[in-house]
Amino acid sequence: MKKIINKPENVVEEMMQGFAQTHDDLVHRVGETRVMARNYEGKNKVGIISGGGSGHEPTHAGFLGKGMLSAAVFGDVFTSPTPDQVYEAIKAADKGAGVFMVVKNYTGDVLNFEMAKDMAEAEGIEVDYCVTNDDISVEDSTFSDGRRGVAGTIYVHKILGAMAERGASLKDLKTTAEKIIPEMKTIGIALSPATVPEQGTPGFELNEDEMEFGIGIHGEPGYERVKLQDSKSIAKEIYGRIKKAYDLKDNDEFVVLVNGMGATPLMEEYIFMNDVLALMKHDGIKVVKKMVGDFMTSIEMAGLSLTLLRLKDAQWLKDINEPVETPAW
Amino acid sequence: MKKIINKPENVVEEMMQGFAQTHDDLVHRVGETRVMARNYEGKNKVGIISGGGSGHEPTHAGFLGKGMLSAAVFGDVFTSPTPDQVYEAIKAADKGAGVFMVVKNYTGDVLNFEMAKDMAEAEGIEVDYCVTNDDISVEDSTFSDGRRGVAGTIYVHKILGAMAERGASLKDLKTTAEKIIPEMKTIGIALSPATVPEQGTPGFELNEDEMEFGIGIHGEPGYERVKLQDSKSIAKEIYGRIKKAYDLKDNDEFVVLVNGMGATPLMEEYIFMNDVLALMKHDGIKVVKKMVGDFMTSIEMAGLSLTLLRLKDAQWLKDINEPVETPAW
Amino acid sequence: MDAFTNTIEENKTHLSKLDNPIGDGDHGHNMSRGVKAASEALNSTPPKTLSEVFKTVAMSLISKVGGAAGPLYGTAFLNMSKYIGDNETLSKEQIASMLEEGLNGIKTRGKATTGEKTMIDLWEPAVNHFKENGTLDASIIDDYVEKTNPMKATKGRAAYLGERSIGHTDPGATSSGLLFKTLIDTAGLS
Amino acid sequence: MDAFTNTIEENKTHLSKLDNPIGDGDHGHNMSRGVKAASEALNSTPPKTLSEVFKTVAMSLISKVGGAAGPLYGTAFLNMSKYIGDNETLSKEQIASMLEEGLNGIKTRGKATTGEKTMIDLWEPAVNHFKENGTLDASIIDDYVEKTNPMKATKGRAAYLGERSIGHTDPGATSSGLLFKTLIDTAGLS
Ligand SMILES: Nc1ncnc2c1ncn2[C@@H]1O[C@H](COP(=O)(O)OP(=O)(O)O)[C@@H](O)[C@H]1O
Ligand SMILES: Nc1ncnc2c1ncn2[C@@H]1O[C@H](COP(=O)(O)OP(=O)(O)O)[C@@H](O)[C@H]1O
Ligand SMILES: [Mg+2]
Ligand SMILES: [Mg+2]
Ligand SMILES: [Mg+2]
Ligand SMILES: [Mg+2]
Repeated sequence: MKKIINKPENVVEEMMQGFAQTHDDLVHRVGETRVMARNYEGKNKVGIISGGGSGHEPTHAGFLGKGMLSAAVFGDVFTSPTPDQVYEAIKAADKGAGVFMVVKNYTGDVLNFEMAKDMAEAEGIEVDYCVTNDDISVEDSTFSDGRRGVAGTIYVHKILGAMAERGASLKDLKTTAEKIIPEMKTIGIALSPATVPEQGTPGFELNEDEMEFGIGIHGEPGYERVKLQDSKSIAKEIYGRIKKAYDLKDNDEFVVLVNGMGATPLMEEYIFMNDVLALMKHDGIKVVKKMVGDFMTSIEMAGLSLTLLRLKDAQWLKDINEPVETPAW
Repeated sequence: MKKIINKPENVVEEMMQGFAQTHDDLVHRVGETRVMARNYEGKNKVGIISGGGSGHEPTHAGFLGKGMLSAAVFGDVFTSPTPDQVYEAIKAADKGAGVFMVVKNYTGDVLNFEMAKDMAEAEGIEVDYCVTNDDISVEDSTFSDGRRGVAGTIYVHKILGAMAERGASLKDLKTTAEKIIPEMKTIGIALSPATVPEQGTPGFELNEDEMEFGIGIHGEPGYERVKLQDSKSIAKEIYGRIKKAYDLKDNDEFVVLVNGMGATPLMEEYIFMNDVLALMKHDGIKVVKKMVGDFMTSIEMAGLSLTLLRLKDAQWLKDINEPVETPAW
Repeated sequence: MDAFTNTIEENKTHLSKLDNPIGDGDHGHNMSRGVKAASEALNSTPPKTLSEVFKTVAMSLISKVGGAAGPLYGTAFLNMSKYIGDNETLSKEQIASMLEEGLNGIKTRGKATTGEKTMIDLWEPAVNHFKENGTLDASIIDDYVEKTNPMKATKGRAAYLGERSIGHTDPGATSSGLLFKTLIDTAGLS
Repeated sequence: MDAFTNTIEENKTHLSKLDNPIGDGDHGHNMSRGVKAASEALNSTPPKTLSEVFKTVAMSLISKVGGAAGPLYGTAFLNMSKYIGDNETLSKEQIASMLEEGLNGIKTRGKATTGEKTMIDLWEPAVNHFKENGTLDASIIDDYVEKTNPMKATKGRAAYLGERSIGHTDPGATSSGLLFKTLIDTAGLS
């Protein structure tokens, strides 16, 4: 394991301290908890919280600030945060209009956030939530836990954040979240694995000439392992699958996100975006917003994910483009 | 070589296409040249250009936009751009008040930018320039080419960009650049090498348990190769050297930048920042601004650099904090 | 509890390794954090009643394990604590009912049932066997743990793998097996 | 020029490898881009005069090589083109003076002199030897190239290494050696 860290068991604590100091103009840590909150108060506005395992930086705390998240909970690396910590985040985010939780669909996240909701409601704080599940590389099925929540989640943060800032209610947020979630679809790929510091060995192995399609942001196995392909072929494969997952209409408009997994240089991300846009142009699909960068990472995994978001509502694009004051949007 | 690319010889071309499309709200490519220019016109303002080899993304084009750079030249990966391309950038940036070039101190960059300056002056465009040399891991000497220009360069872009936006003259920019440059000092480290796509093999080799101090952003060898150290020890070593390179005064104020080399996760960058800030606090040194992220990378090198900028002029901090409209600041 | 903590510590790497092919490789570390915290809590301010012991363990697991296992084990211990109430000793029948309450907590919290390749596939047959026979032994437990190997996961992180989860032993069932083996050794389940 | 292009192509990897320990490992690729472009330019619209040939090569090198080598080689060829002027054939003395003009271009552009472990350490002794003796051969060239090995670099990327640049042969001197060897074979420098 080759990392610039001190003790593996302290990475989350030290990262939080570094983060809080670096961005002290925008955020602060809540006491000694695993919670980071924005400095902007947002009085009488619904607070939006998010969180999950650490290792996905800049998600989640990078999106704290005016117009986006109110508080973020840091779990251990790749491990859902505990209910007491989520509850702290709820308390920090509550400014009198209730708290909305954006949860990614992992059993652990869902269970821990639900328990925290129970705790908060027992104290009279109104809480509602949504569960994102944009990773279509995993089959969706009512008999299972369904699909994973991955990079598309940042759009839920962004759109709901803009709405909350304008004074939307808990119920408005819930309604919109449930409209956005089915419209976003993501597939990720990996060229090399990440290592959880406390574990010390890579979460999976890939040969020098191999890559994997459909990998999860915690290194969960994907749907196919193949010889390394070029960018155009990768774009064809994952954009092709995502496209098929939509029931496309003529005037559909899309947001496209190429998200780096942590160790992939921007050079490769832009080349890949270029290939995706060529395919979409060829298909006559309208793209109204493109984003490239590291938003939802998997520590030092090499790879990327492609997210499409179909804009069912013209307001969504406006909300995505609305200026915010955050460390990482 | 494990990269998400198509043909190695096309990486710069395809990256430029991807970049131009992704950020078409802010930038455009100048014809079929290796030049990207901002959409914002900045009429009658001095244009600022920068450039160099590719592979340092988001530098340079990521800093195009209102309040920062006017045009950026893309050389081949790790190779200075040619004079004709720099000349194209000068022409694109010239809005009637002359063009200022921010050049990093590499023989190739200096020679090619100087030739372009000759070409532009022959056409009646006023051009001046500065050469950044913040990498103190290399000895400075009047008998040699001196020190390399690395991550600190972004502050020259930022401060001069704010000044130009306010209407500063070529001469003002030159004067300020020459005041800033001696105040910024950087040292980089590497845990693993980068591979230039056209070359196909890593620029250097490091064993599984080794790291290198003082590495350059093109993989130029550093000053010492050691067994991998923990973040605190690395911070002590490079911050210690940087501190010694200043003649510290009591009321000195600093900007601190922890810059990732491309493959290093934000988790490690924040942990490292935390260790640096602890040392500075212990030394009683005032830090007025902290930045963490990937600003001046070395393709997929794992590692980071630490830059300190001493604020000799209170205006510099204001100019650094001045809002801009760019893809990456 | 100290015995369980030791067992988990000994098997920490093994449990995380089991979690690698079908999960995210943290189950051993998650459990380790939880049981160490529980042991510490019990040793620093020893609770007065048996019910309190279970509650302390529950709270430590809930607030330290994280992941899916934390809320599930936590809810199990919380339910068992509630069942114990004022009792300081339990008959075999009461132990059986207590474990059943724990199992119910897991099922309700995780919205899962048997055959989904989770810890439930250890808890349910183990509790049933104990209820019917009044005994349990390590080889029976190992047997139940192994039975998760050919199952296809439909709950938890392993469910994302579908068919490919087959042929891997479930880490949560394995750690639950360790819990039951500790109970056999220390709480007279044999 | 085609001969030089072939030589560079054959030695591309070798040149870039030389550039690895003391530079950034691109010298072979840089040169390759330049000479291929020069060959193409010469073949697509063959220049009418010798001076034009050198100018075309210069412009191709300047606009295709990049790095430090581009402006240096480019300036050398530009200066040589100027020296040639209207001449279509050159005497040995004129060739010597032409090469000297090229060398001066490199020195002015790069602000360097002999002993700094650059291409100048090939050009200067090679030009002098030719001037004095009217001949040159491959083994003398190899000798000059090798002499850069123990030098300490004070110019170019290798200068950042200081003492540690010692013991590596300079890539720019090596590619210049290839140029001179091509001239020996094709332009009668022998
Ligand atoms: N819905 C569920 N019901 C019961 N047990 C579950 C459920 N989901 C997961 N589990 C158990 O949790 C174990 C994984 O725990 P752990 O690795 O600590 O959490 P995570 O999957 O969040 O990393 C699985 O092996 C399985 O036994
Ligand atoms: N100031 C200089 N004067 C003469 N030659 C130089 C100078 N600087 C560098 N060189 C030559 O350029 C060569 C490196 O060229 P190249 O690798 O193409 O450029 P870069 O160093 O920009 O990557 C060196 O080996 C050296 O011979
Ligand atoms: Mg986990
Ligand atoms: Mg170079
Ligand atoms: Mg797990
Ligand atoms: Mg070179």
